[in-house]
Amino acid sequence: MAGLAVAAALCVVLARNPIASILALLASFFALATIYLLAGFQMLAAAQILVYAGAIMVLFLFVIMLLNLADEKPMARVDTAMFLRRNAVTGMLVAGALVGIGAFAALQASGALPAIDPNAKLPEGGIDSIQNLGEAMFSRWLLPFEVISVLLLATAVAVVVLAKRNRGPQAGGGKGS
Amino acid sequence: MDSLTLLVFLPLLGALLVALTPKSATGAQRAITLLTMLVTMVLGLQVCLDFNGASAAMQHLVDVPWFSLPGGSGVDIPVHFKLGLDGISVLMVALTALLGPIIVLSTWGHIHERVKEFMVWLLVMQTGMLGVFLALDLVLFYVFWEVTLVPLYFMLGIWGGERRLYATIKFFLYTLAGSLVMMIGVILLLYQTKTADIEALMNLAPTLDSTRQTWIFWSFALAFMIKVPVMPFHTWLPDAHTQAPTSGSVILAGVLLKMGTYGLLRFCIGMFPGPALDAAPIMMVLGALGIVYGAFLAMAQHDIKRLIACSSVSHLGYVVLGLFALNQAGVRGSVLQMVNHGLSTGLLFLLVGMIYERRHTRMLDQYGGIAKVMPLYALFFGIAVFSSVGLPGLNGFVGEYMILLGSFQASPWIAAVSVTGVIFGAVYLLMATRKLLFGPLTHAENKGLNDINWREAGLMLPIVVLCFWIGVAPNVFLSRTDASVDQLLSRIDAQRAKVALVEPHSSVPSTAATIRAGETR
Amino acid sequence: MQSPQGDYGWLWWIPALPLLGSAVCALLHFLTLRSRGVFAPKAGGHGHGGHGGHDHGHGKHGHDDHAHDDHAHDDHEHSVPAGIGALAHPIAALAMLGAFILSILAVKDLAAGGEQLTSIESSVWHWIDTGAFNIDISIVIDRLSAVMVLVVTGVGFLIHVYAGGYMKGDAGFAKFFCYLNLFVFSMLMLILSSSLLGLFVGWEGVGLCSYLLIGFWYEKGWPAEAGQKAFVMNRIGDASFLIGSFLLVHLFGTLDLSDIAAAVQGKLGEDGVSFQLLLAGLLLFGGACGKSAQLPLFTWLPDAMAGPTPVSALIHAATMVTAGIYLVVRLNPVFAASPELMLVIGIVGVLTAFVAGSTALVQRDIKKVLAYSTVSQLGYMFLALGSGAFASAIFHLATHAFFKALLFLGAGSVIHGMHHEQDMHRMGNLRKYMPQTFLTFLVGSAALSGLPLLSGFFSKDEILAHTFANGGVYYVLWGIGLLTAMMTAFYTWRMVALTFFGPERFDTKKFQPHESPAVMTIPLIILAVLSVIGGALSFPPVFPAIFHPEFLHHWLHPVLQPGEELIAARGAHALSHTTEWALLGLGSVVALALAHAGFRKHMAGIAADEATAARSPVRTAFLSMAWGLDAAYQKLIVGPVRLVALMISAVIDGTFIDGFVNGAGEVALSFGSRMRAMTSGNIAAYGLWMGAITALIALIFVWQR
Amino acid sequence: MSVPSEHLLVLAAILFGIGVAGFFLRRNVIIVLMCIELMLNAANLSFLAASRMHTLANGGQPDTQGPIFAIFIIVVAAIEAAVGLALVIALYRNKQTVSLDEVADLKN
Amino acid sequence: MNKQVLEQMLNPAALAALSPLFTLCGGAMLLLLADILPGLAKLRSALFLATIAVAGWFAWDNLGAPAGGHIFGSFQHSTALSNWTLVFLASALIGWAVAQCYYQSEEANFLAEHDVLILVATAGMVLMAGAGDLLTFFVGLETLSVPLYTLSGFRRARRESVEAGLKYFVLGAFAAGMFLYGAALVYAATGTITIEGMRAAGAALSSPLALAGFALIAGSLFFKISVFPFHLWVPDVYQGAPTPVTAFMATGTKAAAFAFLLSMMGSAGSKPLLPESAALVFAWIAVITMGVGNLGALVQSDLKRMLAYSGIAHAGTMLLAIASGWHDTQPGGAQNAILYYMGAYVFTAGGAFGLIAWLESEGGPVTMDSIKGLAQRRPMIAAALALFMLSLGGMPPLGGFWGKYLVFSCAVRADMIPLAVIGVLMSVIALGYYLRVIINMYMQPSAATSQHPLAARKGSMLAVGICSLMVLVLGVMPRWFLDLIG
Repeated sequence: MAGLAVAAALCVVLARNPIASILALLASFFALATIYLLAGFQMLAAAQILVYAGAIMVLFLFVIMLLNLADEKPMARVDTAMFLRRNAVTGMLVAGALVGIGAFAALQASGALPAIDPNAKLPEGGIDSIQNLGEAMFSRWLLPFEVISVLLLATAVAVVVLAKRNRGPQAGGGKGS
Repeated sequence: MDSLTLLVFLPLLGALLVALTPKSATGAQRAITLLTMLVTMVLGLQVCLDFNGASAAMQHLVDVPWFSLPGGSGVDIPVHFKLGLDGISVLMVALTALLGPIIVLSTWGHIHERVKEFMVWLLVMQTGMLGVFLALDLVLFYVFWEVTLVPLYFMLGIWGGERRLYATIKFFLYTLAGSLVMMIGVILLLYQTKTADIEALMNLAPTLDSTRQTWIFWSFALAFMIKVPVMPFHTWLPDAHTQAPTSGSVILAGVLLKMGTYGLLRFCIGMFPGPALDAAPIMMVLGALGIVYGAFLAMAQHDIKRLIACSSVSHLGYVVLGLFALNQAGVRGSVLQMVNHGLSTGLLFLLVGMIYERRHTRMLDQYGGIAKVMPLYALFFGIAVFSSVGLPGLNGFVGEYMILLGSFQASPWIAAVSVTGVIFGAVYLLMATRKLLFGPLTHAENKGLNDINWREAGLMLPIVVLCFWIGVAPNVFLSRTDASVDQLLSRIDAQRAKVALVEPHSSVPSTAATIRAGETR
Repeated sequence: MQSPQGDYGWLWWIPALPLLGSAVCALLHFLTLRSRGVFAPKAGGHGHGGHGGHDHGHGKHGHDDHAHDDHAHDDHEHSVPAGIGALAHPIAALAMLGAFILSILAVKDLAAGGEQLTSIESSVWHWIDTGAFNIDISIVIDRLSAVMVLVVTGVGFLIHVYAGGYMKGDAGFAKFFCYLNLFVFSMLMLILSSSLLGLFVGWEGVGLCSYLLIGFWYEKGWPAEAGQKAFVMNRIGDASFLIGSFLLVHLFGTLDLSDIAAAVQGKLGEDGVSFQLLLAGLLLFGGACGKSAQLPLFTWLPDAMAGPTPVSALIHAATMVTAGIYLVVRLNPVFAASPELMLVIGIVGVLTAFVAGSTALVQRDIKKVLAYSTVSQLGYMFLALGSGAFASAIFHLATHAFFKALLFLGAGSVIHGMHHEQDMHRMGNLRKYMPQTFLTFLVGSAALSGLPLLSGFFSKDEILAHTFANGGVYYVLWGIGLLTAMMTAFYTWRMVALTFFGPERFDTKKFQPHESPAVMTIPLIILAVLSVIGGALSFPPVFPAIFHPEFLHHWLHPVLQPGEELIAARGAHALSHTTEWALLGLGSVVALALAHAGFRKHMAGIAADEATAARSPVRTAFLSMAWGLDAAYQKLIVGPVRLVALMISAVIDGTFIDGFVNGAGEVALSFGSRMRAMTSGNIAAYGLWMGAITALIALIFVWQR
Repeated sequence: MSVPSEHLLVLAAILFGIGVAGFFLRRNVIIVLMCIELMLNAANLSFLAASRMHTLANGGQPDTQGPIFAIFIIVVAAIEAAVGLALVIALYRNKQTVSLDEVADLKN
Repeated sequence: MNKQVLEQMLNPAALAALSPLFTLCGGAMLLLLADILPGLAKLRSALFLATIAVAGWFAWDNLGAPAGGHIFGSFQHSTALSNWTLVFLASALIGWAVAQCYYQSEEANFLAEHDVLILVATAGMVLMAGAGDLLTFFVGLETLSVPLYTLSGFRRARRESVEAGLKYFVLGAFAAGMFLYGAALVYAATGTITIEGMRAAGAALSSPLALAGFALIAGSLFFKISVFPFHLWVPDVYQGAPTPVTAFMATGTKAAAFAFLLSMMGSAGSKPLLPESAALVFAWIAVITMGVGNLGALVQSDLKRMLAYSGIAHAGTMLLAIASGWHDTQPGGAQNAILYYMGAYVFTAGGAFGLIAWLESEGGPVTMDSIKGLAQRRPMIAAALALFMLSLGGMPPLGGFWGKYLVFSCAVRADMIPLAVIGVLMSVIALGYYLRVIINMYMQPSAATSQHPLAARKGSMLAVGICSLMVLVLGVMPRWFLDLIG
């Protein structure tokens, strides 16, 4: 599964055709969802599928179609051009460095924590049982929850402001108008 | 409202008034400014006359808590609005107050456009300068110190000569660099002593760890040396002077530069006797160097204004020399010399301005034989020149003699070098005089020049009178400063004694010792 | 030393009177200018407000650009009515007369006091409180200043009177007397002040007035430069004077002259003091060299002849230039303390005398002859000082004041009569035209050349005798001195011959030389009398007592005592009467012989000069330009100083220091524009930077833990 | 099952790196946005892994901070996607391009 | 809703602490509502001002109230919070005022949305400043950012505006990603996402996992306060975004980010979360930032862009105070210094941008050339701009000076004197370009480039007036503000 996730992620980056990238991303999301599930997070796995795969990806797809960017680039072809650009190497290096640090740190992680007793079991119904999450969400994390609702509202406004077709005659230079 | 507060803020008040007048009402603006300056002058001179020279204590104290700054480890450093007058500042205040109206009168000759702004800046400047000399709180002092930058910046930049922009930026940034380094010094000092009160600092600062003291000393000294300006930091001055309008030059030469020497005396010497003693040789050498260097610079000039500017470098070299002779003769002489330089160089700039207003050139070779057509002008010019050449009977001599005497007691060899300044001073100033006043009237334009009018004569008269007065009866002025200066020096002597105790071998460098050292050489 | 009896506050009036006079004259001057409408607003451009005299041009002398004659166009330019300014002359003269009378009264009191009354002193003026000590000034008349004050006020008065005639019609008539009075004031401060610094006030004051008066006719430019030169060269001396005074302060803790003089004796014991005294004396002597035109600083005096002739007479012959001698005599113990210093003074003196004398031999300008002769005579005085004969120096000072003033005024009268011709080669046979001037001039020359029984004879021979008496090296000095005496006689009578005898060498049709008015001749006559009898001040010791031999010496004794004791301590040396007589004889013979030679040689006219010039052009040139000292200074000092000044202002200041300042700004700018490249506008690049540095920070954190 | 949580963290690190790399390398705005989503997912994964780790560490007592944060992240991801795409549309209307290379009029 | 929640919600301290936040959110929704309902559109300004006023009043009321009230620790009422809130409100007010009659054509139709977004963003700032845990902070961050992305691209008909929005968004999202990943690592290491929790974590804090996490978090914060090299977006975005937004963004965002950075540093004595080694790193970043900012500004000709660079430099200066936090002997010294600095900066920069917005109505961007001789054309505007320039340059007796003084005294107290000296010398360079503005306004002949006469702008006039006044008051009467924060 991990392998699949990584491979898919790589495809996202490498694919030449945006559509291909989207599909690859979709794949890696599914893979991740599976990993969540196996790791004992049913609720999150579900959310992952619903929100990401269901909503976000569709949104992307929609936009690409709208702007008909999906021109006839062959689906399965690696975009090599990007490696020839300036900064490409540095980019790889930096990314690598981040990965390295992250990984190195990760492998050291358990050192900082109390030793895991082997016979400790994950709770039934996962760590993120609706029960637990609900309680947490509506007590301890109430405030962020409230505020993010406001944020969602604002986002709606924002998107309207940005993407709405211009009213009025003196529309500034938009193709769509 | 107590006299000093009034004294400081009266000009600001006037500035507001002027600002309220309509742009076109130049007459009203001038009148208001002149009136304000006159009242300020009366007030200022009044305060200085009431000053009791016998006591070294601060007088006419004003002390209002202002606010407080975090001083580390939870302690708050109270910052006060504290003003006071003592023997070190009294002459400076008098000078500043006196020059005010004179400068205003002089502007009628050369400030014709944007009068309003100029008058406002003039008045703000006055507040700033008086504040610097009267402030008894380090933070307050620093605020006034920097406030004085802005008005002059505008005066130079708006009403200056052809290269005014370069000159004004240079002046501003150069001096600012110095004062910002000083700010770090101020912060450090405040943080170390937990007080901003200058009187308290006089006693606390010397108790700090000596290397700390040295650092703070130099951070202050740098700012003041740039302002004075002492030799290697002087290059902004000729540009500023040359480009500034007459009144700007007068302020600059008359008062602004004195802020530097005043600071050296009040802070560097007054607060840090130890480092001051260590630095004395360096500073004296710089002073002597400045004297000779400035003189040579002046000799090479063809632009009369620039020449006088360079002569300022030379003359202020004397002041620094005397201050760091760290003995009575030297310091007293310097205090007096500050005034003298303000008067005679100020007078010179006024005179140059007047001829410039008539001929619109500063080049010496454009003149010659002016004395023929402007005899009165020639008279004033002669007096100014000889007072800055240091002719006995005029003010310049008294200061120079005391300074040289003092520096001789401190170090005969440096004094010997500095004395050459007496010669070079005569060389370049007489050269300028000759090229300007004497010789045949070659240039036709000069034949039509009008002699100075009543206004011009009137505004120079007080200065001339003072030149003679100081020259003949300097004690009238010295006596007001003595007590404070002696107090300062007693602290220095105490430090000397301490040093002598610490390492008995390096005994106090008495004059006798140095002279004997001289013999062996 | 406060006087034991009565308060002499009124002594202040002696200098005060001339000061007042000068103030009044100044006022008159400006009133005159006002009446001429100088202050009337001029219609810009070329308007000529009133100073009309200026433009009717340079008359017949327009053509000749003979440098020395440059200052010879005066009354042609300035023949303008003095108007109210005419009052200046009587006022100034009266001020002088008052001063003269007052000083006579003072001296009478002093003399009445006898030996015990060393000095009478006025109330004290507390001038400068330096903290360490106070500089107080009072007017003191002791026996030395008595002599000086009489000479200054007396001769000064005569010259004032004379000047009224000479300067008639000059545009700056009132101004002239203003300066002249101011000068007398300073001179009186110089000689009457009780403190070294007070003396310095006068010292600088006379310098100033000399500067102003030399440059009196500044429109010509050249006089102004001469004045500047004089002032600057004096300043060189003053600088060393100042250091000397500091040393004295350091040694004695006071600047009071009498206190110092009294203290020297006691101080000598301490270690290092003798050296410091030598140093102080040397430095003060440096000052004296400047003021009294001694080697190496004498070159300003000949140029000073640019000033009006009365000025040359008063300042550059009779009074100011003798200030140096006065200073040395005043502080005689300081100098007497070290024999080396005395020797130095003597050598400088005699060399100056010789150089100047030899230069005078070949001058054509009558005033130049007198100028160099003055320098030479001053050299004599220093020779006297150097050989410890302080009294003789003062003696020669006095007599020289008489006859040199006389000669200058006579020359002035000649120049006046010749319509400002100064070149002796353009004169001749003037005795026919101006008899009084001729006679008085003759007397003066006789005195100068030391013909027997005239004042110059006694003073000069006294000096030579004392030099001779010192023995050792001083024999050489004496030899040179004698040589100089010969030259003096020679050039003096050459001058007389060329001026008053031989054929007229000027166009008698163009103008007739005329005798000067009485206002000018009367002072001449008085001075002539003085030059004849001046010798009476101090006859040689060999004279019978009836003549009060060495009267001046006895009179000055209280002042000179400390110095003379010091010298005597090193072994006294008196001359036997026979040697005295021998020297007197020698002196008179030599003088007579060379006077005759010089006269004979030039009776005929300028042929002799031309012959000499032809025979040895190099030597003549060399001498006529005063051994080329001036040129040397130009090349070796003035030039380099100019160069250094230019170098400093252009290279060090302009390029180096200021370059650094401006460089800072430019560096900042260039960095700024480099920085622009970083904000390329490219999002990925921005992100890259962010990622990279974040990674770096992370690395540092993990590394440093 | 006994996949040690550290490995999940490493996986997350790798995903994050890929995302970052993509961000640096790609020029197509939309794909760049996707890469950002990838980064967010990496964050998600590590949150969950950590939560699991801690749950195990304190004996099965569930640690909900991780999942909660993850949920919030998902929401925010949606929000950003929306806004981002809106901007992309606006951009496309102006310049008819979605290539970041051409979004560099403002510079220096 | 269980009992615990209720008492948490309804305890007065918590209500007090939250009241400004809620007011802002509420105000935003009302505004939205009013825009939709017919006839209420006129109330827009009134509603906005009312919201700000009420929020401000609440904040003012909380001033000096002891730290305490909180919701499950996710939102703390620290002593400084109310000050910060006031700063945010001021910046919002200025931004809003400047925006009035700034937009022409169709943009003007979205003014209601514009105001809503400003309010929401302000709410986000408040949340960031008060956040007690990473999650809440993150939500606040997004609540701030999303509206700002939008506002930057608000003039969607203009390329530069959209480009600004996109740039800001893409990089902002990237930064957010970094933050989240960092947060995750910290959480993984310490097992908590609350700041108290982390403080308690002890040894875990120095585990590489936590350190890497903190580095990432710091990076994302640096992006918001725009210090080197996270500053690169700033000039582009500030220049491209509508000037009122720039005014808001330049002041508010920085303030919010600094507020949280400070609470991570730990106010009043408690030791910072970030490792010791951060002190030096931050200090150097600070100094480099000052250099980059000032040198960059020195060569700009567009005033907005110049101010953007100068803003970077100021951020660097403030970061110096943070960096000195490890060794500062004055408890909360950095907090006070930065608060004062920010307070002054909000009014100075806000005012300056306000003036630029005003001048833009002459047509075309405001450049060094276009302001030549302004003192003759518009003396008052020139005077105000000169005032702001001098205050930005830190000339006494103006607000900027005391900020500078306080910050550098932090550095001095922390024995970072060499850095302090470099810093002050940098501000000499800074005056180089501030003075250039004054020179061009006062000392250059007028360049009559103005196509249109300067439009009367009540909003800008109001904003500028308030700002000039505050700059002076802060300068002459530092006590008032120092007492508020002390």
